[in-house]
Amino acid sequence: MHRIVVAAIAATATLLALAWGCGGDDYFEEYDARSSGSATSGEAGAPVAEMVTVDPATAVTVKGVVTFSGDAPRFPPVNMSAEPDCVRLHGGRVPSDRVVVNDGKLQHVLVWVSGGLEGKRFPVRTDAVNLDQDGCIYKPHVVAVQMGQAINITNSDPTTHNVHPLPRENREWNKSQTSGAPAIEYAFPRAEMKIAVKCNIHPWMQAYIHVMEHPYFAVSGADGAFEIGNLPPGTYTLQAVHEQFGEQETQITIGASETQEVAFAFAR
Amino acid sequence: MAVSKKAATKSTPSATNGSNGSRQLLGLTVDPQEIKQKALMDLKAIKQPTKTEVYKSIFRVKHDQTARSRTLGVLSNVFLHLHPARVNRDAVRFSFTWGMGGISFYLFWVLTWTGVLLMFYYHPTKVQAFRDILYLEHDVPFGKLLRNMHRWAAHAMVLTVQLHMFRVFLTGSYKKPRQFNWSVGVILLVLTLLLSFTGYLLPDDQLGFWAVTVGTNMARATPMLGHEGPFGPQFGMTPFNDVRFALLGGSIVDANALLRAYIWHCIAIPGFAATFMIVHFWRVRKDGGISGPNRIMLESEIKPLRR
Amino acid sequence: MDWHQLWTIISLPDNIPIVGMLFIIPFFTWFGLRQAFANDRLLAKLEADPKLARTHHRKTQPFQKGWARELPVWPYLMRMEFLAVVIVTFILMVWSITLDAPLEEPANPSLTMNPSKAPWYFLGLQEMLVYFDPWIAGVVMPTLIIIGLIVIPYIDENPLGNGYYTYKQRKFAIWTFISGFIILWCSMIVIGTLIRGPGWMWFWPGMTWDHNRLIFEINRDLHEIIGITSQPWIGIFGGLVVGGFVTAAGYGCHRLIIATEFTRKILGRMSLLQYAILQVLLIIMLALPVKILARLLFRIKYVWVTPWFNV
Amino acid sequence: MPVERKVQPDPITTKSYSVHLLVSMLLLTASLVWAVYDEVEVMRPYKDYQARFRAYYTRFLAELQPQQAAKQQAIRQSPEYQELNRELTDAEQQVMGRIQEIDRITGGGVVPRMTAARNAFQVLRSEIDALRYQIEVSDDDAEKDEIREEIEEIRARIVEVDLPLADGSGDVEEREMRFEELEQEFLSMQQRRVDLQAERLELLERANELRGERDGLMADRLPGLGATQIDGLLANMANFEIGIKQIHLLDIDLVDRCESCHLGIREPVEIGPTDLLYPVFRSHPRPDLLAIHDPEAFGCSSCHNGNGRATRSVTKGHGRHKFWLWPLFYPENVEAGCQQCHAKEIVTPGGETLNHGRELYMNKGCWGCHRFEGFDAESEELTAIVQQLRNLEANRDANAKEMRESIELGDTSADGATAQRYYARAEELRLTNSRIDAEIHNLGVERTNLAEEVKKFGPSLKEIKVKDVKEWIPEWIKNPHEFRPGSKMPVFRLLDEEVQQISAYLWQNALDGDLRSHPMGNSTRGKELFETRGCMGCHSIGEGDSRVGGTFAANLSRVGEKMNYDYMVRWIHDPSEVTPDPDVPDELRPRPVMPSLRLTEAESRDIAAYLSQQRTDQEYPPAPYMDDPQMAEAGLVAIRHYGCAGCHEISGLEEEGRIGTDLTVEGSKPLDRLDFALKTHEAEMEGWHSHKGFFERKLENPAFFDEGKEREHLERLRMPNFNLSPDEITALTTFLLGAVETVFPEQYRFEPEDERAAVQEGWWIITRHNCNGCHQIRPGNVSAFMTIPRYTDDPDWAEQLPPQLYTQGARVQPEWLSDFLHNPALSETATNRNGVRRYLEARMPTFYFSDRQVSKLTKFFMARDSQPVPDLPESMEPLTPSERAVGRQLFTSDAAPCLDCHMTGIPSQDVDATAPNFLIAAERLKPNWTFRWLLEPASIAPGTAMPSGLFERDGDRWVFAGQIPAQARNYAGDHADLLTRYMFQMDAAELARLRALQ
Repeated sequence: MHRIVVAAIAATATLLALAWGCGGDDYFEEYDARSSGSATSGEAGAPVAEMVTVDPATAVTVKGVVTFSGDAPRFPPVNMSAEPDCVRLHGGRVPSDRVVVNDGKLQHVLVWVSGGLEGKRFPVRTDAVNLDQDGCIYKPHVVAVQMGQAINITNSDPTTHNVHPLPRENREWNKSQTSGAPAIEYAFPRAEMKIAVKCNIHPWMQAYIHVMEHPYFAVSGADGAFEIGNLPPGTYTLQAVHEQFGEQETQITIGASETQEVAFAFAR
Repeated sequence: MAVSKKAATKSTPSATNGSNGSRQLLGLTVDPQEIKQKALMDLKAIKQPTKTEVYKSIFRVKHDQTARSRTLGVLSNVFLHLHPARVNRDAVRFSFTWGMGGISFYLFWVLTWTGVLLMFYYHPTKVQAFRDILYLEHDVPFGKLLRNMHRWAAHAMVLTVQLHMFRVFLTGSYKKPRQFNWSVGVILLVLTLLLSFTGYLLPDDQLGFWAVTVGTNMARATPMLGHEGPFGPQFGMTPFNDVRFALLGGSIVDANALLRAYIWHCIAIPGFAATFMIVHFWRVRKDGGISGPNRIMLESEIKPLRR
Repeated sequence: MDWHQLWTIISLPDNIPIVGMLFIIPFFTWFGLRQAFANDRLLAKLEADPKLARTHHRKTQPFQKGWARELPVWPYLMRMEFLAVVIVTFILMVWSITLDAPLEEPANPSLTMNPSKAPWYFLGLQEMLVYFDPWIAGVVMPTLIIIGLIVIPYIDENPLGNGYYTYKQRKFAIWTFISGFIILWCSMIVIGTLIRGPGWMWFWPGMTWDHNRLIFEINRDLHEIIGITSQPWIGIFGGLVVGGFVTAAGYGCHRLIIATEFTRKILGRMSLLQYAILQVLLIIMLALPVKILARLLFRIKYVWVTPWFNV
Repeated sequence: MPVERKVQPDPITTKSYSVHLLVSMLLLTASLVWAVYDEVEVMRPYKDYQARFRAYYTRFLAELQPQQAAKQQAIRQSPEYQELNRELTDAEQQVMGRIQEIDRITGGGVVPRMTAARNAFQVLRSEIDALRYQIEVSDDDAEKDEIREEIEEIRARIVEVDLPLADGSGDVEEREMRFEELEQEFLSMQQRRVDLQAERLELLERANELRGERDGLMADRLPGLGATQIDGLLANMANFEIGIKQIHLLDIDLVDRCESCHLGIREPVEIGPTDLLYPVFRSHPRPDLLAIHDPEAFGCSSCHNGNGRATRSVTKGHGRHKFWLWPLFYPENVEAGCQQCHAKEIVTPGGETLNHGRELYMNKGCWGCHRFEGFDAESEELTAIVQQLRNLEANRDANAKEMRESIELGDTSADGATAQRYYARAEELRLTNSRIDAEIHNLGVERTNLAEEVKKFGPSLKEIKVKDVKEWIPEWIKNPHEFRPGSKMPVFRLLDEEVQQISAYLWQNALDGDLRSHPMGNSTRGKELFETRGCMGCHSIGEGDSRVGGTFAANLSRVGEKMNYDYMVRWIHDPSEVTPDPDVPDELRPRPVMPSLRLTEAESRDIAAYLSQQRTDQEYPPAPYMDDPQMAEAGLVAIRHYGCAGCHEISGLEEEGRIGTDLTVEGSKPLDRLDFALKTHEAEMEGWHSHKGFFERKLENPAFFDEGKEREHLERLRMPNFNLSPDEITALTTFLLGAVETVFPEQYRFEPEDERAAVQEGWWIITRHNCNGCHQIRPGNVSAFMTIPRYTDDPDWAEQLPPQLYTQGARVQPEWLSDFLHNPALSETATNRNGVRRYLEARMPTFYFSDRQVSKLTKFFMARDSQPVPDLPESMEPLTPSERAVGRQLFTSDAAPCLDCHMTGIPSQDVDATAPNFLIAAERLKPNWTFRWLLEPASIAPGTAMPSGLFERDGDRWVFAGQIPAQARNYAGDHADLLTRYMFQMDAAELARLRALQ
């Protein structure tokens, strides 16, 4: 009789083993095992950027001049004949603003920190940047803003313009602005380089807006000078971008409270 | 008859008593003493439940240790209706019987019950059959268990019946006087296989469908009765009138085959099997219990054959 | 070796009985024969000692004087039955909880399963289909099996071994039954389950069931091998061969039947009809392995070809 | 044995089985407990899911609630909200006194009085009603009269009633009233109550309006749910009951319990994949799709597959096991499910992967070898129509015969009545035949149309003798992707000798023809034209990363190596001009897919010159075998074998059928029918023994399932290699997985019969002709033009992009559109121009559309914008002279200098124009669209040069936003409407006046 009980138990054990072989699946256990395995193997999601406050005591400044050597390409003067109102505003021919070189100094070059600030967020600049339509020309020709920072677009002309930015990543819009109408205030929510702005009524009008992730950028002035301040000390990549001449990069390392001079030289 | 007459005469005085009491009640005179006495009697009865008429009617009377009452005990015991009062000692020994006959019967009983329960949830139609099995698997409380038990008990029964037969053969139990019961046993084996086979088709899945197709395709080749069998064509057999057509109710395994399998499986074959089982068990009793009683016999003791 | 394939076959819930059979049948064969041999020893003792034989209780082993020859059903039988029921129920419960009855795709007459197999207990017959035409394997054989089983008590004229295990007294019967039950019935089932794969081809355990497997196998009729090409000579030749087999097998069986003095004595008790039935059944049973071997070893398809049937 | 042994106790009678019994009973009990546990827990894993969901979701909501509350608070603080709130309070304050009074009168007076009157009245009425019934059933007139009297008595009976006063004072008056009076009292009180309620509503109207406005402001500004709504969700979670959550669709008996575990799917809050720790709880990632396919109506598994009924385990529920025929789609293929119902479309909005797959099927030419319902439907329709025509003609002949016989029978019949019957029959048949004639005519037109539409996928190879460089042909056939990476011509597994044989056959069976010889053009100008005229909407130049242009047609980087210059000129100039084929009549000549850009011959020469320069200096070995007739003979066998004629016109193989399997329901083909060959076992072991696994591997390497096979060359798998990218493979796999025999009844399928059918059909033409190459037709579409650097980098060129067609149907009139599609130049003479936007360098080409296709396309655009076809023009009020003056002023005002951008017809001015001429507005545009366009162009065509904000709202009209010109200041009408009307009534003279005013 023992044998039978033993046989029954053995049979049970066999069946249990079979059952285990055919096994059920526990979703939660499996998922935990899988995700804990993958978590160590690599950070898949981008980490949330940390908000940085810059200590003014150690903040550094980068400044310099953008120079240009060689023959600047000559663009034909702007032809405003289609709009007599515009012609009237100028006393003769209007030079193109695509390349502006004054005594070997290059204007309208964006200089920005392209490397070294990854994973950091900075407070949005509160000052508004102006972009004026004056004399049927955008002034200034190149504007740089931080994302979320407002741009004030004004019309100082006696004629109607329409403001039509052509971004690739931001939302595109097109608004007409009559003479003397209130300023259009707009903040681009996404970082994007080289957003062209057009006036469809006056096809010669063109400006570029650079929208940056952080506040460390500058556009060279008529004297080619630029200055980026309030930067935490560290090692950075600095990039200079010009509409016609492309990009240049340089590495800098700045210690606390220093001011460093950087020069960019474009040539043709 | 005699007993009931006696009971009737006994009850007469109490009945008159009762009618007396009720007359008093109609007169709205209540005798608290009598009611109390009656209540006490009821209480006493409750304290000894085995003495109540209700108990006695269900469990029969407890008998005194006399020969007569013992006979009554045997006659009234449900288990002893299935078994004799005493059996050969080998019939109790597991190593001798292997218990396979009894287990087969028990499995048949399990199959009947699970089968009946399954019938509540199953429709033998092409549209519903498969769906009903899914329904059993996923919806019916204990449905999966029910179906599994039915299937595994069926498989087990095929095995135990064969083993039972093996044992009967090894102990030579088919010999005189049990020849006929062996034949009944063989028929029961066939019925067991047919029961299992007809059940195979019922889930209407690929497994059952092709098993039944393969199985019934053999019927095509029945000599003289199948359209592919020897002399079948000569007897005018075609796929539409031969024995396979009769089995499937069509020339392919389809809705009719399903219905036929169902009816064979649930009604006809179990009925036959039960009938033959009754014969089988009855013969076991009549043939002197299971084969154990026979003494071992020496070659030298063979008696000459008398014809 | 692809043991995964073997595991796939074995672990198929529907194949559990076959796997069980692989263990249970040998166990019970051993279990029964062990008792038979024990009884045989007792028989030998009694035969050697006629005096003891006269006084002996004649109960099978183990039995001792003084023990009751009969026992009350209650409680001794009932408790055993109860225990059996409880254990069977338990096994059945565990089996049913852990293993699911198979349910495959809905039946689709246009999509043939490969291999499409009958229920496991019919796989022996399905395996026979390889060697015989369906009318033999599917109809004649099963009928003969049933008839053969039914007539066993009526042709077994051996009065010994009635109701107790013994080998010595029933060698012939036991050998015949075991070869029929275990070799022809059970092993065919095992082959049909474990060995036969797609296309009903022979796959050894450990071989992958490859649906694309091709094997070169040309089975020829016996008359083709001999070189007879036209009816009725083919039919006549086949008839002669079959007749020859029947004669030879009948002769062989007869030699077995009269092998010992005891068997001759039993033969003496048999009527002519009993002997004839016994011979027919034995010859047909013998025909099975002969045909199987002829097919497997000599690639013979049919022995006897006639316009109406082939054997 | 002499030694007497001691009798041992009987083992059966003495042995106790208590332990055995105990153990086995315990085991049995344990198994019963196990069975219950199995049933209650193991079989119902969703309980665990639900318990977790309740916990996680409650926590999630509890965290979300204060955030949303804070946002709501911030909005409440906003001045607009405050202002509205204050107004609301004021409005409520104002009426509060009267409201309270009404409530008091109603509750304290009118209603109690009404109830009291009604109760008394009802008692009498029931009595009367019962008596009336007795009258109705009585047979005795005398008795009836008696009862009537009784009723009158009741009516006259005076009842004492306690009636509360109606002024709400609570006082009660005692009255004696009769039946009619009671009824009167009851009705009057009822009316009084209604009146009071109406007054109450009226009083509160303003407040309710304000409340709506205030709540609307909140809803408008608040992203996500409000705090109260979240509280509601939290309450739901608190009362959450664990149990099966199921959707049951009765008509198809679909039971989906997916939501028993995927509990967050339909939550109104967006739940990200890990918001509740486990992705299983996320909300549906495409709520937009869910919104139009309500799960209560469609279930889950109808789109996603899987076993919706199963709740036992993930494997069972997702149906990812061998025996479930509809396993859950993997995420990358999820759009396959769309085809259950959207099987007739080539573009299903929202199913981008699926659409990509269909587009690939179309534009990689899969249908050349594999039939798929819907693709190349034209040739099937054509066959059907030809058959139909044959049947009709047979009918007509039979009718004619019967007619003659009837007349004959009539002529010879004995009596007039019979004759008349025969004649009538003859007459009926004559009429039937005339109807059949009409039908035959219509089918004939249809057949002509279809014959024009049917075209094979690849170029005709009858032309190669005049078109291609002879020696180049075998190199190309051998490996097209080596010469032109990514070419649509796939790489066949050819033996070298087969390549030679095929080349020989093609060469020797090509047409001979004369080409006009052309002088070499100016390649610099050609380059400019090539890049701007529109060639690059379909064609590309440059390989690898420097590749520019569309992928629809061939990459032309090395076209100079293969094609004859003269042929190129002819082809560019007029693609429909082909070498005459003596075997094919003109009307059956296949029309090219390549449209005509209506270039002048000089321009064509320039472009051809440029393209001829697109070459490397590869040398091709001479191929003398191409002239060997024996080779050609062998080539025919190979061409047949590889099914070249499935995609190309080849002489002698015009009637060749497709060699591949029909893939229309490939996704529901039983898995066993997909030939995994020697990979079967590997697939099973590695878990890709599925349709998905098969399709992906087959597409990646069509010879994959041949691997390891020992086969004759011609017995091997024939499918060539397309070198598809992983994305393309996923897209095609998705498409094929979803290519199933649908299990859904008709009402589920998207097979509309209204204008949406026109949209479905239109997309087929659009995809086939690559309209997307130049136009954006759906938002988010990126046309090939938009990827060309010139157009992306230079804002001036950005304005040169071909127009968007988002609202084309609303914009233009169908008749005009149909004309335009037939001839985009809109002129029979000045064909070398655009009809509308003449300032665009890119040109709308002339496609070889059949009339049927033009009509389908027109209907497509109209249907997409729910425009009626035919279009009944709106009546337009004529302008009064003063209105005309105002219009003129507005038109030319400094603030809206329309003519600065719009064409005026003066060539010098039109050079700078960026918008169409007003003169065609009236026949082209629809006024209501124009009106909307003026107000907000950006919402109709994002990125348009037309500025927004020209008008501002003033009361219920729009007025000009800039300096309003003097005359317009007194104009009281709507300025935008005026301008529209002005524009639609403009003629050349008016335009000239405007120009003068400018």
